[in-house]
Amino acid sequence: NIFQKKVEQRNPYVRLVEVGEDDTDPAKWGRNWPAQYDGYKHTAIRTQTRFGGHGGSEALPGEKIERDPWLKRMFLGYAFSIDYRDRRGHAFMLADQEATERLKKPQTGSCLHCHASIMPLYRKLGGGDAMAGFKDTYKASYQDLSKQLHDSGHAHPVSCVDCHDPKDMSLRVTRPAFMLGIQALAASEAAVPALPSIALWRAGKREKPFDPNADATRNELRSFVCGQCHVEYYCSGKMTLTFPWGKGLKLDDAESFWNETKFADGHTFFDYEHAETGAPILKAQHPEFELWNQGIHARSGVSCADCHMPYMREGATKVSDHWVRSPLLNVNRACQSCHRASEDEMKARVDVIQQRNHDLLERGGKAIVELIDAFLAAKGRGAPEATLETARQLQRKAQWRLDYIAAENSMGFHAPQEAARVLAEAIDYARQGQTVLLTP
Amino acid sequence: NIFQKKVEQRNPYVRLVEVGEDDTDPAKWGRNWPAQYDGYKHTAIRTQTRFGGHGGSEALPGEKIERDPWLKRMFLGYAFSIDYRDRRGHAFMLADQEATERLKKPQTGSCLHCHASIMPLYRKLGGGDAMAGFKDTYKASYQDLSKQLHDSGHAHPVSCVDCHDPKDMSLRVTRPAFMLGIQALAASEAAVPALPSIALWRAGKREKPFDPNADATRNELRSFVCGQCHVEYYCSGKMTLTFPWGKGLKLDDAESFWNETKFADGHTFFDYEHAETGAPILKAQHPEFELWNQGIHARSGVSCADCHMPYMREGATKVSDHWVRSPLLNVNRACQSCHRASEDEMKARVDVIQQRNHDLLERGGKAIVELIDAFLAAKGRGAPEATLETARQLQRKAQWRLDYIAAENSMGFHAPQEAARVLAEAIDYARQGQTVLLTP
Amino acid sequence: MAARGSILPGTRQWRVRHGLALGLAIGIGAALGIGGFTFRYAAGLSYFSPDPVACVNCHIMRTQYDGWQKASHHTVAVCIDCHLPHDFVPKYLAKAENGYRHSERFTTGAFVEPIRVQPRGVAILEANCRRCHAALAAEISHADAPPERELSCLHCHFSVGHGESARLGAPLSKHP
Ligand code: HEC
Ligand code: HEC
Ligand code: HEC
Ligand code: HEC
Ligand code: HEC
Ligand code: HEC
Ligand code: HEC
Ligand code: HEC
Ligand code: HEC
Ligand code: HEC
Ligand code: HEC
Ligand code: HEC
Ligand code: HEC
Ligand code: HEC
Ligand SMILES: [Ca+2]
Ligand SMILES: [Ca+2]
Repeated sequence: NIFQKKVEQRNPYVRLVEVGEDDTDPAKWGRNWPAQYDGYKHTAIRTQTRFGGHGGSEALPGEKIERDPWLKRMFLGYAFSIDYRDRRGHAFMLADQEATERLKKPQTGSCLHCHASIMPLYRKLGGGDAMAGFKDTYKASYQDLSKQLHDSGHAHPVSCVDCHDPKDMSLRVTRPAFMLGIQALAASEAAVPALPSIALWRAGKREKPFDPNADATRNELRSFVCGQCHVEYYCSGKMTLTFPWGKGLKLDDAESFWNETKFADGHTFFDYEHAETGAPILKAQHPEFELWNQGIHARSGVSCADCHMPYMREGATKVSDHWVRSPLLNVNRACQSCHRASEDEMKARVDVIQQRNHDLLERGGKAIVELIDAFLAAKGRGAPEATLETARQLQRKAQWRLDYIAAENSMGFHAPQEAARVLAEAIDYARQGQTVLLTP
Repeated sequence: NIFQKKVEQRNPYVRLVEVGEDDTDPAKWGRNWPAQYDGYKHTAIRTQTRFGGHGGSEALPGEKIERDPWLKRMFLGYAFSIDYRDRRGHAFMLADQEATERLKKPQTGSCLHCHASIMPLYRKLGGGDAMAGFKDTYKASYQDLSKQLHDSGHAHPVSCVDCHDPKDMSLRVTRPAFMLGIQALAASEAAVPALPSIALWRAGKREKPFDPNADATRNELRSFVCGQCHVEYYCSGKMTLTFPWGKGLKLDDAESFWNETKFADGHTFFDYEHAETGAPILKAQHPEFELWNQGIHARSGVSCADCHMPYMREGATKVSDHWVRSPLLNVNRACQSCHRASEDEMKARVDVIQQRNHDLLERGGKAIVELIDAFLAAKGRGAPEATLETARQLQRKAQWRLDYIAAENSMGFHAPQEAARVLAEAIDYARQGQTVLLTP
Repeated sequence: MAARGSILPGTRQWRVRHGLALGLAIGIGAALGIGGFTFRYAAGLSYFSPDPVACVNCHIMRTQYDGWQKASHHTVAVCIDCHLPHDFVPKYLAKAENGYRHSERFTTGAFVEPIRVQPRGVAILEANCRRCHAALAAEISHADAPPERELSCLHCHFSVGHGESARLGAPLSKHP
């Protein structure tokens, strides 16, 4: 494609060492691109903002389920009720995964998709075909695949090769689950105001499925590379790691996608049965990419990298800050590049947005706990199964919404009004569940 | 003040006729400023957008309470349940007030504060002191004051003199209720990020109360002139017309202001008793100024006039479009000087915001109706008075919030996240009321 | 935001203030021993040229230069038309002062990016808008009104010079 060519023509970088698809060790790339490598290494530094970065110690991020007991209550019956902590920098992603108590429950090999530089291993497993290799990893145990990863010498967190084409350093996506997800999205009718290249592809011949590396704009790739991991997913033993985008990127689209998904055994999709109520719960995970898509920034063509990897000056040239972190640690470059307001004003705007979102989250937490209590009481009173079942379905809808915004990591910033709408629905369904249970 | 002098020196306008404080007829001003007068006259033209302007006929705007039955249900026991229509252009404000069926119930003279060019009458009633004249109008009947207005020859809708100083045409506010409201706000501790001149006044000597006409910036006056009327108010027979700003401009601030207000008879403030439940309801009216204050545009110094009276080229010069109306009828001038996105894209952004807000409103309407039904059922079952009273208080909180956003005329646009937060709380309280009533 | 309350170029206070600024600047410069040097070689001279290319002698002016070429005014106004006072004396002073400050900052790297136009820079801009658009702005702008009673042209037209702000050149979807 033309873009590739252009890049090859200029290929602006003097290389001291050649790098290739199997070079997962960032240190090697660092010899060619020291500025970016330095930034990358900084992701090991502890950072914290009011809602971002991580509390807790240098050694171990704070325990979310201790801080917000209603989270733990929601997760009873699932590994997340054992251990669920603040995220931190990319440098820790593999170590933190290996350290989580959630591994005490059986977990699948799919987990590594987003926590390690795993492409070489996928190729090996698929006999050269990464997609094939990936598809079956859900059958392997986490421990098994993790061992193979370490043995193969590719046990690194996300690395240069995961986002860059070693040929010319152009951006590219590599993750199979993202490929399948974005293709399903493109093939659907869902509106994608923030992703012009998909609209373009739809208008075209549609001979080949949508290929982000060929069809997407550079600006879109500045978000797609993050969308490889910062998304809602299914990742367990019953089927391949899946991003639920086949009906669109909105919360409601993902919900109907899951509702219409059946397991091999014909049972309707669910992540776990709630320990106290037996409700078939949908677990939501970090839907940053999806929520961002509902916001004004996405519509305006503002990418993840614009805020989380803003340009910085290195001598005469500009480089992207590879210290991926909260933009609030970096407001002048992350925001003032586009906004004319002062740094304090920009911080205040974020704080107002996050405070409102936090208040609604707490309100939702209260509602969901009262729903579960009401369920136990009703069951105690021997309420009819039909009543209990209606309540379970409402709990599923409520928790899905509440968890969605709780798991999303911007405390509502990525799309303030949409996040508030989702929380309003969460509260409504939780309270409706209570009334159902109380109605004689 | 210096500014006045300066202005007199230059007085940029050639005048064909002199205009003064008692010239309430816009036609006379129109001879000096034909462009603005033409715009003003256009407010008699029927306009409609998806949520703005008015449905219904040329003759009579659509009946809101027919379109949304839950509105009527909320208002049972109050005049708004008799007749409550879409608003329309400024040219109609006096005629529409005189035509409303709400006048079948006794209404006070205060009503005219925002529907007529009333300052000369206030001065007459106060023996030269408009504030004094205004303060007692709540004791007069609407019919009585309306007659005096017509007899005095000042029966015009809002007119030039209400927003402009005839000396030099500079902007100024004239409405007593606004003066009292904004002074109480300034005197409070409430944060006012969108009103820098109040922060400045607070930092100063505070010898004289905050005076918008002397202390406010021109940019603030571009919103204050609208804030004279597009605000939440109390306007009935028990006390002077009041804007509840003494604790701040947020919904919560106004609520505690009303909750701490006592009538002469010592009773806690309320607008009406709900016919079916007897709940002491707070009625919310068009809080455009207050909601705008919570939004990002206000924080960014974007004024009402920027969007509702954008500049237009008039021959060799620019004038403010005095055809005050929905900016969606005028996107290129109202939005695109600041936003470089296409007209369709800007309209789509508004539509997404308004659709989300509308969905939440409908959701809230359903909740409030179910609360009232639950109340009647519980009462039928002979539920204890304590239970009913708790439910009434929750209905008061829920309706206040739901009505606040329903009565606000931008369908959430002026502050999307804040509007969604308020609706989420409305839904929560309505559902809580149900659970209280259902709990044996 | 309220219209910025800075001194309008051309007024007596302005000349005084900037006379001092210049004196001070040269003083420090001499002390640092770099001022004169860089001012002459790096760029100082270019300040006396109306050619936009003179401004991009400094790579850090590149984004603005690129932006300017895409924005509405590139056919009708060059950098100094907007960024330097029109009447001679203040223009001379501003050039010397800016040229000195920019050179000095550039050499020492003592400036924060993204570069933001300073309040005085804004006042100069505003005056220049009004200079060219006097007739058009007549009814809405009153040159002798105190700042808090003025309305900033940039409040609505901040993009006329350089299009949508992208001060560090982050690629927006419009320029992929
Ligand atoms: C317009 C700027 C902007 C864009 C675009 C943006 N973000 Fe954010 N992001 C933020 C802000 C602000 C926060 C809140 C940071 C905080 O609370 O400290 C945040 C928070 C986050 C966090 C949590 C950060 C932490 O320190 O805990 C993650 C993860 C994240 N964003 C990922 C993404 C992804 C992935 C995308 C693109 C799909 C994206 N963001 C797009 C501004 C942005
Ligand atoms: C291969 C998967 C993967 C990709 C690709 C990825 N991330 Fe992450 N990201 C993670 C994981 C896993 C964590 C949490 C690490 C931990 O907590 O140990 C994380 C953490 C973060 C954080 C929190 C950092 C902190 O200090 O708290 C931010 C912000 C973030 N990512 C943004 C981005 C952005 C922006 C992109 C794209 C430019 C991106 N990520 C690409 C997996 C990924
Ligand atoms: C689709 C990508 C993806 C998959 C699959 C994935 N993760 Fe993550 N994981 C992330 C991202 C992104 C973060 C950082 C954001 C956050 O913490 O919410 C993260 C954070 C974490 C963290 C640190 C925060 C916490 O939750 O305590 C742990 C531990 C973790 N993942 C373990 C796992 C395990 C175990 C699995 C498999 C069951 C898994 N991950 C599967 C993307 C993924
Ligand atoms: C999570 C994704 C991600 C990872 C991992 C990553 N980069 Fe980048 N990199 C980006 C993005 C996004 C850009 C901006 C590209 C653009 O705008 O065209 C970028 C840009 C670059 C550029 C172009 C110049 C610049 O700074 O904009 C170089 C060189 C580069 N990265 C090197 C590296 C190296 C070396 C590593 C490993 C140490 C690395 N990158 C790891 C996402 C990543
Ligand atoms: C590359 C450009 C760009 C960057 C970088 C950027 N923004 Fe924006 N921002 C926009 C655009 C465009 C809009 C939409 C409104 C408009 O058209 O001006 C917007 C809107 C907003 C809004 C109002 C919408 C809302 O969601 O409430 C806030 C608040 C905001 N930005 C804050 C930030 C913060 C904080 C950062 C940094 C973390 C940031 N922006 C970074 C371009 C940007
Ligand atoms: C940033 C632009 C903007 C600002 C600033 C703004 N508005 Fe609006 N306003 C809108 C939009 C957009 C709508 C929705 C119009 C529609 O639905 O047709 C609206 C709707 C309205 C309506 C209903 C209009 C109709 O046609 O029914 C009123 C009344 C109103 N605004 C008053 C105000 C007041 C008073 C202020 C200042 C306190 C203000 N607005 C500030 C953009 C703005
Ligand atoms: C003296 C009171 C008063 C003032 C001052 C005032 N308004 Fe109004 N406005 C009204 C009334 C009353 C109506 C409804 C008229 C009707 O429905 O008959 C109205 C209607 C409107 C509408 C709806 C028009 C339509 O076509 O549906 C908009 C928009 C509006 N006003 C905006 C503004 C703005 C902006 C300002 C300030 C520049 C302002 N108003 C100043 C009282 C006022
Ligand atoms: C503080 C200012 C203010 C006061 C006091 C006020 N109004 Fe209004 N009125 C408005 C504004 C602004 C609108 C347009 C916005 C809207 O319709 O929501 C309006 C609209 C109306 C309308 C047209 C839409 C509708 O509600 O059917 C009628 C009729 C009306 N008012 C009657 C009255 C009556 C009767 C009173 C006294 C009880 C009154 N007004 C007191 C400001 C005021
Ligand atoms: C509140 C917003 C606002 C402010 C402040 C403002 N303008 Fe404008 N300006 C506009 C709008 C809207 C238009 C488009 C008018 C039209 O299309 O009829 C415009 C148009 C113009 C035009 C083009 C006229 C034409 O059609 O050729 C010029 C030149 C201009 N403005 C100069 C200025 C100057 C100089 C100032 C400061 C004295 C200024 N503007 C202040 C909003 C503003
Ligand atoms: C509801 C308030 C309101 C009413 C009523 C009103 N104006 Fe204005 N007028 C404004 C605002 C706001 C501006 C912009 C002032 C500024 O920014 O300095 C303005 C500006 C003006 C200007 C200055 C030039 C311009 O167009 O910006 C003139 C002259 C003017 N109006 C004349 C009139 C005349 C004549 C009438 C009656 C037919 C009238 N106005 C009625 C609000 C109003
Ligand atoms: C005088 C300038 C100005 C005008 C006129 C203006 N805006 Fe804005 N708008 C802004 C600013 C400033 C922001 C805040 C984000 C930023 O800093 O860019 C913003 C933010 C927004 C946002 C994102 C925040 C949100 O509430 O979701 C939307 C949407 C928006 N504007 C739409 C509009 C529409 C529609 C109109 C016309 C009816 C309009 N704007 C008129 C300056 C303006
Ligand atoms: C038509 C008038 C105009 C012209 C010509 C113009 N500029 Fe600007 N310039 C502006 C405005 C307006 C701003 C303020 C932008 C803002 O505040 O968002 C600005 C800002 C700047 C800034 C500060 C960065 C910022 O965004 O605050 C620099 C540096 C700059 N201009 C350099 C130049 C150079 C170099 C040229 C010639 C290539 C040039 N300008 C031509 C109007 C102009
Ligand atoms: C010697 C290198 C250099 C040259 C040549 C140069 N600039 Fe700058 N410019 C800078 C630096 C460095 C800054 C940041 C200064 C600061 O932050 O105080 C700057 C800042 C600016 C600003 C914003 C800060 C302010 O003072 O308002 C404007 C506007 C600007 N330059 C315009 C120009 C114009 C116009 C020209 C050509 C006539 C030009 N520059 C030539 C180095 C240069
Ligand atoms: C050297 C003279 C000059 C200067 C300085 C200047 N302009 Fe212009 N401007 C023009 C000319 C010539 C045109 C094109 C003819 C017209 O529309 O009047 C124009 C067009 C415009 C337009 C209409 C086109 C558009 O971009 O929408 C606006 C708005 C405008 N100018 C605003 C400004 C503002 C604001 C400033 C100050 C930051 C400024 N101008 C500085 C000469 C100038
Ligand atoms: Ca999930
Ligand atoms: Ca009220």
